[in-house]
Amino acid sequence: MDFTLILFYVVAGVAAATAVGLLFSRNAVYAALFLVLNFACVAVFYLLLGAPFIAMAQITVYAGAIMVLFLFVIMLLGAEKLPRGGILPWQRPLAIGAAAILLAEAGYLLVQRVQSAAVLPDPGSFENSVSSLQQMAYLLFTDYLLPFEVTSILLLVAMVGAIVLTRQAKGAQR
Amino acid sequence: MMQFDPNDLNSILPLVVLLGWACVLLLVDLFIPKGRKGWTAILAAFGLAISMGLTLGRAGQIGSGFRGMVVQDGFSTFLAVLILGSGLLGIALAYDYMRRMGWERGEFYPILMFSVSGMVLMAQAADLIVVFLALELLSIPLYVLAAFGSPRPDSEEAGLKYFLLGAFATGFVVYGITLVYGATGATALREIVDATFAMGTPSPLLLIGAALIMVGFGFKVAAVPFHMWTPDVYQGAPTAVTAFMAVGAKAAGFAALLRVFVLAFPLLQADLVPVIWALAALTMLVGNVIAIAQTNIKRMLAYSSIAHAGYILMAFVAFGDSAVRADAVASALFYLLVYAITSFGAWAVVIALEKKDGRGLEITDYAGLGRKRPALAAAMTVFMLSLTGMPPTLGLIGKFYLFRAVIDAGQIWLAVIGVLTSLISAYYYLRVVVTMYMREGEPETTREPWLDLTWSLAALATVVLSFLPAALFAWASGAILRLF
Amino acid sequence: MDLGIPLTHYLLVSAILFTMGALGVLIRRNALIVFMSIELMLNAANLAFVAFARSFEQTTGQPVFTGQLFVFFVIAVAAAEVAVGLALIVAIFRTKQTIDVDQLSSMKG
Amino acid sequence: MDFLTNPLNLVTFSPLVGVLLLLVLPSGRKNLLRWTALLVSLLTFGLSIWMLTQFQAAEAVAPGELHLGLSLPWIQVAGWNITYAMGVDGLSILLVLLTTFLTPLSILSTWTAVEERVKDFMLFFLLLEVGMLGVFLAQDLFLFYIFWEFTLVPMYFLIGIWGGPRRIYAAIKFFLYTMAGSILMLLAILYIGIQAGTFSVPELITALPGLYASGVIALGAQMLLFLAFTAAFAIKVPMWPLHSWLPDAHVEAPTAGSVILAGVLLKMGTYGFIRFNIPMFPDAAVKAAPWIALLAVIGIIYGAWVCYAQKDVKKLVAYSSVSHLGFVMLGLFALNAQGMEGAILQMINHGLSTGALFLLVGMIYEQTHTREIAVYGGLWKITPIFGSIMLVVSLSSMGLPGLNGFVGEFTILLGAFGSQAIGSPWFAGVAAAGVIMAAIYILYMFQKMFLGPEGSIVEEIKKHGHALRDLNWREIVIMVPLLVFIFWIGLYPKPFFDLMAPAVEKLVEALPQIVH
Amino acid sequence: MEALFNLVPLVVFLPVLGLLINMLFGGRMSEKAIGTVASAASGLTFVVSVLLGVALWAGHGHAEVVPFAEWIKIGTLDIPWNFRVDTLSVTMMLVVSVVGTLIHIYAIGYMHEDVRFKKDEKRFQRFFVFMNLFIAMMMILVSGDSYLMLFVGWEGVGLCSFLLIGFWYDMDTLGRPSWANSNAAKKAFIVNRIGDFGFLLAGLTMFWWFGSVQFGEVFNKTPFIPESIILAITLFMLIGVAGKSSQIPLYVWLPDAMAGPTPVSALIHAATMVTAGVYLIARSWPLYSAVPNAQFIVALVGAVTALFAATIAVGQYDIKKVLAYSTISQLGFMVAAVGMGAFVAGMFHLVTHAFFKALLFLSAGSVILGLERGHHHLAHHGPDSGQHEEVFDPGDMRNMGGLRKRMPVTFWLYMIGTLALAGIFPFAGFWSKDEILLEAARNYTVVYVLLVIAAFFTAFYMGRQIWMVFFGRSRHAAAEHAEESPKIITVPLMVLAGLSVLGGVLNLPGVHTLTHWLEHTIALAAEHGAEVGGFLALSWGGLNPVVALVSTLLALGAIYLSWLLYGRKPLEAGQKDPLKKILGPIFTGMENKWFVDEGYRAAFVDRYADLGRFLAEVVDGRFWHDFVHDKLIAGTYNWLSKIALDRYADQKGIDAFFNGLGELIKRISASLRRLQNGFVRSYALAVLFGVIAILGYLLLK
Repeated sequence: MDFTLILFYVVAGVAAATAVGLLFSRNAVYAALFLVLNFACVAVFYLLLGAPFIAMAQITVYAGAIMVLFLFVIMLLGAEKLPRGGILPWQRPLAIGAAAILLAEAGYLLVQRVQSAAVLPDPGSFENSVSSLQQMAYLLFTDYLLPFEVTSILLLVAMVGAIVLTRQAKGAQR
Repeated sequence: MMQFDPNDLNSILPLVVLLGWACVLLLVDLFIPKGRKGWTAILAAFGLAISMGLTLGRAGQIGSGFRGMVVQDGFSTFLAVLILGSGLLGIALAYDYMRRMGWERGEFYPILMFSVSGMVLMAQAADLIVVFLALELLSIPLYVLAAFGSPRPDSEEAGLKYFLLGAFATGFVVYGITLVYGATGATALREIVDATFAMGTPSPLLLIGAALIMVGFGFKVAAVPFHMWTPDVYQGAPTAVTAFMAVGAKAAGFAALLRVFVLAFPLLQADLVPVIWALAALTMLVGNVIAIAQTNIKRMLAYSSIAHAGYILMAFVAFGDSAVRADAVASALFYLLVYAITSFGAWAVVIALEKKDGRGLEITDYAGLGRKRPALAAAMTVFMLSLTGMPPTLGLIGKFYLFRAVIDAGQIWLAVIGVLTSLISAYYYLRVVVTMYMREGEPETTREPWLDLTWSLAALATVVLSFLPAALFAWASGAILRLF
Repeated sequence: MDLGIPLTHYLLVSAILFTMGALGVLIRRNALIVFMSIELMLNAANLAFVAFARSFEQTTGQPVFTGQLFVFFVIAVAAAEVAVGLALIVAIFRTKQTIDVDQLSSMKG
Repeated sequence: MDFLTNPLNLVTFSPLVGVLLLLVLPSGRKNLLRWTALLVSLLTFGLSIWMLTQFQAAEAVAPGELHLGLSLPWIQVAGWNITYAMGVDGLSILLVLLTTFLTPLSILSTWTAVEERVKDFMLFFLLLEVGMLGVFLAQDLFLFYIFWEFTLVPMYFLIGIWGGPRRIYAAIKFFLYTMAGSILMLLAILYIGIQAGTFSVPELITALPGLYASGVIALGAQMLLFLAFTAAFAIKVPMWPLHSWLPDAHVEAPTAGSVILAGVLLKMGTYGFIRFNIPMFPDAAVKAAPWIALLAVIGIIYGAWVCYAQKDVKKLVAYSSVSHLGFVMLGLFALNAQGMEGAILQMINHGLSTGALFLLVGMIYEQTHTREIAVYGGLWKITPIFGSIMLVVSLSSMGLPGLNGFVGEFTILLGAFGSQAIGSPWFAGVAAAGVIMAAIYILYMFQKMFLGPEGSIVEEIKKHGHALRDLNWREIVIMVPLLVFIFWIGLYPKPFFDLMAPAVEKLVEALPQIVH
Repeated sequence: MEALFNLVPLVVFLPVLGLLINMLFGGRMSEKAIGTVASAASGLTFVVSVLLGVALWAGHGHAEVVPFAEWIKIGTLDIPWNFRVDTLSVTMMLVVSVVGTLIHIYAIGYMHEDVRFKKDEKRFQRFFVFMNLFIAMMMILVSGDSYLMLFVGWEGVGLCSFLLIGFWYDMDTLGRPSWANSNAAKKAFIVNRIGDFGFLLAGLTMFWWFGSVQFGEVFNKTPFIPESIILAITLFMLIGVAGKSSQIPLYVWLPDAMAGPTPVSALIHAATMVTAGVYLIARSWPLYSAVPNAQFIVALVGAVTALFAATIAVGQYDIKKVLAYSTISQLGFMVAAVGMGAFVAGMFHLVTHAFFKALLFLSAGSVILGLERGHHHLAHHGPDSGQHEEVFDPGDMRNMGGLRKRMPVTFWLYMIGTLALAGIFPFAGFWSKDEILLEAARNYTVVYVLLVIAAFFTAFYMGRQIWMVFFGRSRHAAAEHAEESPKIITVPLMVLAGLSVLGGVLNLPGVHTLTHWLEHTIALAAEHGAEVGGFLALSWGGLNPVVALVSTLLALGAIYLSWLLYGRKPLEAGQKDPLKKILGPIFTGMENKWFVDEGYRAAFVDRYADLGRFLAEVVDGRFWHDFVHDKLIAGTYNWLSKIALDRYADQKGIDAFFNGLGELIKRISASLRRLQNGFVRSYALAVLFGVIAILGYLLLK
């Protein structure tokens, strides 16, 4: 058994477990932490897939920035826990059933219909961190200039939007 | 190496102007004192108008930019004009309305402009990544705008519902793009279509990916069963936003659907037709049937909006049939245009009757309007008739064009469902008319210059253009999708 | 090299994560957790994308950056979404003192 | 310029002059509004007479053709080939004249009956006239459909605003029923347009046989198209069993609305059959003839029978329309000259007689505010002029020889009796029993209202300090033209037959020969 | 002489002119003037008819068709309005105009009093308008050259009959406010329409087989048409005849028609209109001659009617009702005659009957007026008796008696009429009835037997009437004070009486003026003089002594019998009819018209109304309107919308809706409701369902 394969299975297991944890943790803080772990696992996958740049971005932006923001809000609102018992008792079983079907469909698609024999190469191949990073940056400003600029606008809009929304709420309290 | 290609900028010039104007307006707004935010609106309108002028001025041009990520063709021009126009009308509706309701904020207008630019970008996008970003660029401002009525709970609830479900749907789009990429190794439509032709029979991954993309845009255009957010959001959002959303977001959603599916997935036609068929049929049925039960005019119009999405979806059924798809696309665009004019008019009337705290929105509040404001009631009647598809309104012409495309595509039974559901729709549209003219009441209405202008122009256009639709037909049929 | 990880494995993991994310949206009432679940879905998609990109690197024999770039954009978009989303949640909490999505059902029908 | 000076356009759109005038007139000056509407509708009538003279001149040159027509390109882009085509021939000229004739009379009948929102009423009325005239004159399916659907709108308002207690129900029902039929027709129109590449009716009539012969449109498709058109027209007529909307609409509509509804709007359905169904789908028409005849005969008998049990006089008249229109349908689908000419004449007759009946019922209703037959009685003695006119109109309605109804009914029965298309004299035989049944219900109505001892309403009115009055001059002025035509057609129908004969004969000749 | 033919349209237009004058200006004219105009119109018609007759005579009976106007012309259908002047039509014109004119004159006097008794003097004018209209219509009927023109008149006289029966539409025959008269009018019209329906079918069949409805063309083509078709046509026509000429089974309207003023009964319901059926058959002689089966049926219908109606007449008390049933009976004679092919005999009887029955009716009218006057007199001068305050029926023979002395002129006139009707030599009725009986004896024994019995009854009931009305003692105060009628009434009666006496001259045996006259039109007329074996061989020139003797003896016997019962011991006030004791239930049947009206009511009239109500309320109302429309169509709308609504949110609505649908559905719906209540998560679930459905389809497809 190859080391990477073992690593993959372990990480995959952790990723699935943390996802389940996210689903069922009573406390929002725990949920957030599960998600952080999950993101970390995905970051490991990225590394395994020879994408170190994105792995780093995953850790810093997602796990670092975004999840901290989440936690911050949880704390700010003091909304870690919600009372038990929903108004929608049938929602959960139906949702789980639907999810199971979705998963089954995905499995069927991947296993039965796609039947890809492709085996991905080791992380090491094609990898040259420095030049790859350079190349990517180059691409961002040439081929992907438009998406890049749009993303920047997007972030600006989000920022303005967030300000508008929260400032308004403050105004209301006054 | 890094070189600036003027052609790139040229291809999205109106968009660039729009975005730049919006950014500047954000700053300018800071210096416009509270209570005089009307200036921001006017400036924003100027921006949109300039952008529209540029679009129209370059109407004949076709080309692509940013290595094929965006294109400029008749299709994008048509939609850009439509979208910019709805942005303008959205501002016209918001102008007094937002102040009257106590929600006037300078940021409203730049944010609206950002959303418009997202929509325009969508109309031009020729790469799935751009499609995705455009989707977000148009959606995120809309989430904010929907919640702009904060702290009114309805508006916030609308914003959050829209946001959560929108993000949820985005997840499917992203996964869809992923699968398409997995199947073809490309995100550019041109490459995707090449790859699919090379493949011969479409791979299941491609099929599923396309289906997931369809789900995402189905959400945006409010197709059943992805429609459930629509009534709540339309109801909760400030009415001016609703009006803009109903037209703009729908237009953008259909822009993406049509461009992506017609250009990239023509080979999936055979597989997807039953799916779209079912979506269209369900959308028409559910939208129209539930609308009957509505008592709130905004919800009623929301369901009507769902139903109209269903009609347009009918044209979409023929997306892969090269013999008829040009006509189908043209009819869909024309119908969108008709819907835009009519629906803006109707929403304007709603605004004219809306009071603070969500009063004045029940259909019963329209009782006696025929006596109190004959012109307003007449305009509303025109809109209702147009939505039903009765002469002498554009609605009928739109249905004519649309149904011809559907029949031409051989989907006669779908057309039958279409006409039957439009019969159902007559029932609830008529109820508004009944209430206005045949029941007694003392409705309170507002007279505001831009608002009055909007509904009166819309009514006029709905009637007059129905007699002279040739130019519009020509324009729509010239809105050809191009692949570069 | 020969003993690398099959593409299907990644796709399966991705599918599982995506499903879990979707399920989270459906069964959690806490708006924040619902939101997190959506992030999970995006992540799953990203994972699949990168895996696909990797498989193309293998078939073409040269680096393919589309995967990483796409994920980059998705992360940026996610960040933007989070900014707006959290602002919304905060705003709502201030009005309604709850982030239970089930409490947000004043409009229906 | 053609467009503006064309007689058909002038006739069709002249009511719009009134619409514009009404829009600018103050809504308080009720009499001014009424006079304006009346004079404009008279203008339209005058124009239509002028049109008739021109038509006759043209007919002398080319009998049986479409005349005074114009065909302007309208929407000729994006694969559309829509023309603005108008034209009049023997099939439609009488209906046009009927429309322009009944409209002023109806307007005159509202003089005191409509006091609320006079301006709106007149507006809708004139708009309705435009729509109806357009329906009869349009020679392009697209244009026709627009006019066809358009007529719904003003009528809907007329019923819904100025109608009786259940007016909203009736208005919506009217709208939805009619729309239900016409949307299927819309699909059929589009299908034909796609297959034939044109919407122009004359072009279609020449082009379609080729398409049928070459199999582009198979017989089954032709049947379906026929059925789709039939759906629209049969509801409008209304043919049994699609008549459910009619009594409601009639009972609730204001008098003038009922007059136009019965007099003209129903004719749009029968006209549709003769203008579109029969010439465009001749094979299907021949195949369907026995079935339509069956429904028509059921309608005749059923309508007459149901009439007899009515307690509301307006409802009775409404159901009598079901019966009368059954005759028209029977005549049309006899598919021979006698049947069809009789049917066209009967359309006119029904417009005159039933229109007159509704007017008369409205005149008494205006005084008594009840339509219940049981409270009347002995009116002839109190209001002799009213009673006598009612008698003549009733007799016309039941087809007494010498009055207009007989000429139509007899020729229809004659045509249907020997019709090859219907294939059996039994239909006409049974339909002839409708003659007995018409006598039964008409006499029932006439007796219970006008004969016998004084009804309770007479006392009732007296209690309120009024007395029943006979017709006043205005009302007599309304009735006299109708009576003139009732006698004229009954005694000397030749001019009317002469107007339609060439066109009908041309139509009949074009039908496939029936081989049994 | 030829030019005279062109006068023929005047027979229609003179009365029309008269009615127009009276209608438009009558309001400002005196009663005398109105009556004069109307009578003059009718009288001039008579003059025109005479001129036409002269022209025909001069032209040796050569028929002439005078084109007048085009009427209906479509394709092969061409129905002009042409007048036909031949011996048959002119005979009818003469009868109609002469009787009509006399009755017009009579009516001036009669209506003058009638409108005063009924207290509505304005109606005088209306009466004469209608009467002139009737003459015009009758003239259209007899002068038309096609079956359709005949039909126009046929329906037109039906209308006039309706108008005139319902002349006093707001009361009953006794002047009380009631629906009775208008019911009678309606009944007459509707029953006639049933007949018209038959006529119409005959016309339709005829057109499609003969290609025309013009008499000339139809008769020319008759030999070439299948017999079955002609049989159908003739039998359809028989329905029409039964309606108009009041034969079984459609005779029921005629007795009720007596609700009209007496001149109307005389003119329309005795002398002219009701004979239109006889005229129709005579006119259609080539058709009937071609199908002996039809002839037999017609003859049988006539004979049975003759007897049946005669039996009923025996049991009536109303003076006019007796005459009405007598009329039905006599029409039966005529129909039987024309049915047997004895067209001339039928026409002969038609003419004589017109004279004597008009005479009888008008005399009866005179009697009634006399009683009215008597009653009126009582009301003003008779403080002694309270009798006049109760409802008084001046037509009831039980109120009469002994009028011979109070009204001698009327009595003698009535006697002449009675003798003519009873067929006593040498009155007109004797000759014409004898001719019919002779033909019957020659052709169908069963018809002969029926007719002879009917003739016996005829004499009997007439005798009964004479004894009850004119002899004995007055049974009512009004009868005691009855007064004789003025000259304007009696003079026309005298003329009619003269005609009733001398009418037989028209076709005396051996001379056969009428036969030769009609021969020009009815080619078969002469053939029926042919000899047959047996006792009939004794016939001389159309008179068979045996037949004549038998019928005369029977008539005399019947009159004697009636004397035994009614004359020897006159009826007292309040006394039951002596026949009642003798015949018992049979007489009850006669009295009650054999319960035919009741039977019809139970079998047809009520059922028609029931079915109408059923169709209207259940089929159209509850089924089409309420169920199909309101429940199925509108209800589905609402149901769909409610379901849709409830699924998402409306929890109250769903309960209300499902309450009726049982526990199971309720429970399912409750769970569905909890599942799908419009929360954002449910929306997302819907999205997911959509996704898995689409994916499932695409994957498994």
